[in-house]
Amino acid sequence: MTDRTMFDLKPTDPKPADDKYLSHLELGEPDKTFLDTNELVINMGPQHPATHGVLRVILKLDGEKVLGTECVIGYLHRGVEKIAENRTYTMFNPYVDRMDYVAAVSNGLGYCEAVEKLLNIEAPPRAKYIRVILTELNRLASHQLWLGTHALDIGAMTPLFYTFRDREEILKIFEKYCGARLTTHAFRIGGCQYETYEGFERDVVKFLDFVPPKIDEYEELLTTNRIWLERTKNVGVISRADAIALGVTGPVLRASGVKWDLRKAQPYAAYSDFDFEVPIGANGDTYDRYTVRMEEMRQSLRIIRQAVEKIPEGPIMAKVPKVMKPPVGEIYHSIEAPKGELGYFIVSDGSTQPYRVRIRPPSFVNLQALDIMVRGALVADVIAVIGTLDIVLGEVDR
Amino acid sequence: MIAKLKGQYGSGICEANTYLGQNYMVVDPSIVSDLLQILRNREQFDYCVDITAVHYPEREKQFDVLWILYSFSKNERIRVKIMIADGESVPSAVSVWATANWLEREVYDMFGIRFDGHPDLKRILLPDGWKGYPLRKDYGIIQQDQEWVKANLGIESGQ
Amino acid sequence: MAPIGTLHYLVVAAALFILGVIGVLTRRNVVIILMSIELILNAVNLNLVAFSRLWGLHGQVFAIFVITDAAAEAAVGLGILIAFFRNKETVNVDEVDLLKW
Amino acid sequence: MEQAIQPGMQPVATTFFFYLLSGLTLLSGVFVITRKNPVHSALALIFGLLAQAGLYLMLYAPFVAGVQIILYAGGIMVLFLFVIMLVNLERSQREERFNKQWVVGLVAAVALGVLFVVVYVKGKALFPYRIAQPLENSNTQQIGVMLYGQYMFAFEIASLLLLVAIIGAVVMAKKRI
Amino acid sequence: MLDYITSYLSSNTTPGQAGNVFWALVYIMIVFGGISVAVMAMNWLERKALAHFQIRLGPMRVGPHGLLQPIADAIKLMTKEDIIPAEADKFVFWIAPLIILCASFAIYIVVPFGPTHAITDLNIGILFMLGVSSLSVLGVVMAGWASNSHYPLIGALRSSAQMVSYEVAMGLAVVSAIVMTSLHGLGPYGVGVGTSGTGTLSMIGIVQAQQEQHVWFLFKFFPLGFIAFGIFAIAMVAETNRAPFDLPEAESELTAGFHTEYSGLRWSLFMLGEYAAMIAVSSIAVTLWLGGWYRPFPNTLTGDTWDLVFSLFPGLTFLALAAIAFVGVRRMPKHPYFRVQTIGLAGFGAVLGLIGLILFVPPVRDRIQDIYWFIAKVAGFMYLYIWYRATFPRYRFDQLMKVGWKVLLPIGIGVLILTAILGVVL
Repeated sequence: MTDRTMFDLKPTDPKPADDKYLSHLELGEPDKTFLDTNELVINMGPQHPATHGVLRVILKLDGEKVLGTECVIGYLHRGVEKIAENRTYTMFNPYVDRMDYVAAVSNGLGYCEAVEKLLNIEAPPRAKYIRVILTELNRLASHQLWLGTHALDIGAMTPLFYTFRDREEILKIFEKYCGARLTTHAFRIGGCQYETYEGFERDVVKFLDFVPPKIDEYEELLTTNRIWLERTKNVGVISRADAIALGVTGPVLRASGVKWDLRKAQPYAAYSDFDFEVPIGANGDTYDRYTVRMEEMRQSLRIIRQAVEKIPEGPIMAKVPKVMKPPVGEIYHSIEAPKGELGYFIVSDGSTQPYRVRIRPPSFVNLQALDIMVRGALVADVIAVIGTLDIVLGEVDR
Repeated sequence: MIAKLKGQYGSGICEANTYLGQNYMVVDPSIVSDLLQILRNREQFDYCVDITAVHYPEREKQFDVLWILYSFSKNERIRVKIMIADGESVPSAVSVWATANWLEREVYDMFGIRFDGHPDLKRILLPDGWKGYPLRKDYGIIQQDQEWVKANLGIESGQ
Repeated sequence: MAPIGTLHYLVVAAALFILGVIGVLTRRNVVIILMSIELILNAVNLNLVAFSRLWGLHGQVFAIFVITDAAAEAAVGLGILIAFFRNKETVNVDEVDLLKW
Repeated sequence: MEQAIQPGMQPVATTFFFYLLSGLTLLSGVFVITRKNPVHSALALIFGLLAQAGLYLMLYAPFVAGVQIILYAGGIMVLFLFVIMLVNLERSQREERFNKQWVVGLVAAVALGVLFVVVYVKGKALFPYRIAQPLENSNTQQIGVMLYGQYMFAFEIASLLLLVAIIGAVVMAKKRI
Repeated sequence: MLDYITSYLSSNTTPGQAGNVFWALVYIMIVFGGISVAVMAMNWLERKALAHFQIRLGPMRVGPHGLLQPIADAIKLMTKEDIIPAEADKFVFWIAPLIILCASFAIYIVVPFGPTHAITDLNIGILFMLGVSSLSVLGVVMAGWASNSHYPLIGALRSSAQMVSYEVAMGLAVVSAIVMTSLHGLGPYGVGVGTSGTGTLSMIGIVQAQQEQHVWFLFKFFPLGFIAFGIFAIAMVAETNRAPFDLPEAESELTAGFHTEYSGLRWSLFMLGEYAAMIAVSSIAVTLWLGGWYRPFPNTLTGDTWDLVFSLFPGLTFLALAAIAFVGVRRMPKHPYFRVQTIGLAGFGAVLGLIGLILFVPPVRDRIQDIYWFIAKVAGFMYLYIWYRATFPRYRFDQLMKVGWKVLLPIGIGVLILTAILGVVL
């Protein structure tokens, strides 16, 4: 800033950036008088404590009111899709863990299932159950991380530490199972590499008994807290129609009242065997997304409990050729990752390397909704909304 | 549905098939704008899952552009595919699905396929001013825009 | 040094008053003119309080009224300034020479 | 300074404090009218006001001193600083800081000063040298009694004035009415 | 000369009122030095307590249980490079932290730690305190403006607006307490035989009025005093820019608010000012509503036995602290690596115990009692501050203003009017 004033006196571009489809948001004409028209442009990020990574948001402000935003992404772009074209199917498997690194297991599940579909093989039931258990544990871990950082953004410090304490238990199970905590690479094409370790079920059940009171604890801190309610109710509202048009998925979509979950709609792995609810919200505001995710955590626990009880015996690896050469063709397979629909579109040309792998990242698409959600809100709401979208920049940028 | 569409467009729909239980249709680029509109409004494919492209350098029409659509009411997916040559542009779907905005920008970023009618078609993941389209097959895996790297980062090479 | 009497305070007040007058008459920036007016009011206050030492508390009561007035004056003056700045992009008093803009 | 308040106690170093505080007041007054940057002016004015509050304490007017600090230094000057930040300063800093009639202004001011001097010299008898009896401890209470008794009407008028000022300021500064 | 020094000891008043410059200077040094030490201790305690709220350990490395952490921090901050942004207004940038520091320290001039343990007793004490605490707004605004950067400026505007707004509510709450000093109504907990007719603005006078009326103003005209105290307790958190009203420093939004561009020593001055202000406003609350330096039940639990019991508290507190330290010693790892730390902790415990024993000596015991009770009450508020910070999310700016103007202000006016009416009627 060269001049020392709140009001930048330079005339600004009268054309709004892109508000073509903002059906529900009447922004109103910019004011004609002098002090009103000038916008303050603030650069948030890429090094900002609340952008969850290297996201850069350019905010156009009128005082503290947000007139528009523009996201600048790509700081973490590694060309995952290009790498895929130069690796064999098996070799690419660990790379997907690096996208949404807080939900690495889900990424791996999606990729493995997509390649399995392309190869026309199916993982054995026991492998599927292990997959479900680990994926749901990972969903829980992802949601806990989200809750901690989201609450921290809104100013509540303590939930962060509580959620990390409990997430630690999940990571311990991962570590015991496959040796890694974050980028697990838990699954292989055709099933699982490892049989469950001695006492796996016991650990999981112990965790299942351990965590529900902890979730109640988070809720005790936040759900009825007046300040939390004021900060999240009617903030970052996205209507059902806008949510569908913008293609947002996962808890963000469900909070807007669309009862759609790929685990129910197009069950994959072993999800059709389990009984669980799909929580939805009514208003599509930040509070609804919060409650939806909290409920999802409980539903995940329910799924895990059923899976642990019903886990069948048997092999964990299907018959997979040593050298994978899927037939020529295309496949799109998607799963319900913690953040939303995670899709893999794989084109095979019959060789050992995929001809093209397209990853449909939920965070990328959900982040697009940021603009519509924060228009007319205050700067503080931008923080809350970025938190509630639950983005992971590794996945946005790939 | 396919029959109805075929009746409407005739030879515009080149192929409509199912592979591994997934529906797809290959259509002519000229009708795709209309078709997407109809799929969205009449056939209730209200959720555009993804827009992407595939590069086949040896083909005359080098690019496949794909729309992956989903219908909440039918719980059904469909892939719409067109083939275009290098330099041809594709009608933008932003007015049909708002989500197409960034997805089309990414396709442009990675393949250099232009979308007509896109409100703000510029690079999204790579920096503005980058030369080359990385997901084309003729772009090497360790290739990078040396000039850009030198000018903007002040280093010899980013590798 | 002579013991400090009322006259000493009056001299200080007079000097302050003159400083304020100079500020009002010579500066262009409206904000500083308003501040100079505050200086003048303060000079008056000092007088009032100095005299109240001789003749009872009335002076102090009046000083409080003067401070009240100063607050009101500053609020309205700065309000006008904001409105003026919004229309003319200046805070210079000699550029306010139009009755209408 | 605080020693001066208590009755019966001999104030310490009155002369020294008087010259210190009045010197600060005048110096900051000079800074107020000469600084180019209004923020510096405001800062100087704040120091001047605080020094003046000290003078009030020496004059056995603690309540006025308190009001001076709260209202002037804490209230009005914050308002000034706010407004200075809201309006653009860069231009005014580059421009000439005195207006064209500065000679006239200076002459008028000096004439006023001469008038004061003359009045003081001539009317020295009017201001008898007299160490006033320090008022009792209950200065604040007495002011209160006067404000709500003798000056009740003026007090109410003042409150009305403030109300008008609030409304006026809001109307003036509002973007859209 | 010696007479001058000793004469004060016999006069039963504060050095300011006695006009004794020597003792005034001594008191100023004791109080300001004590506050600086208290700020450092508070820094450590906050980090420790917050850590334990959040199932962490907090500082553990520098000294046993991180006891030397504040000192290490202070050294670090002092030796850090002092950066002034190139485009900053150097003079204002330089003076802003000093204004905040002076404003928060000047409040202590009137804080009564005991009937004679205060630097002075202004008869406009509470007015002085309100005025001086409002001066820190100036420092905030100047710091934000002088940094010549977006985030500090927004932070400064926010915080000045916040402090000015909450000052109003705070002032109303204070006024209702002042009104209580002149009224002798019968609260459910009071017996109501105090002075009537003349109130006082002097801090010592206010505490004495509570004693004379046999009631903490917290319980006077129940629930009016309680509400007024609540308003003050909320406003004082906002006034010191602490969670949940820490918008100016909302690190997730504005990085660090008005002191984003500050580093090193200047930054530490801001912190010093902030913590000093926290302690100061807590002292005000204690003075106005919680009976100041008086021990609990000074009028009902009388007699030599009770006096003795209550006068043992300071020593017992220090012995308890020493006991905690010794438990810590026992729980230290037995590895030789920790030997120095263990010995250090034991030494710390021994010092605490020694202080505790000294506090049992009758002359010391009697003199220290007032200060002890005052500090104990203030410490309660400090704990509240930390507790708030661990529990609450942060308000948004417009909500904060709404709370200040639409909730606290009307309630404050209502309480003030009701207090006045009740006082006249009863």
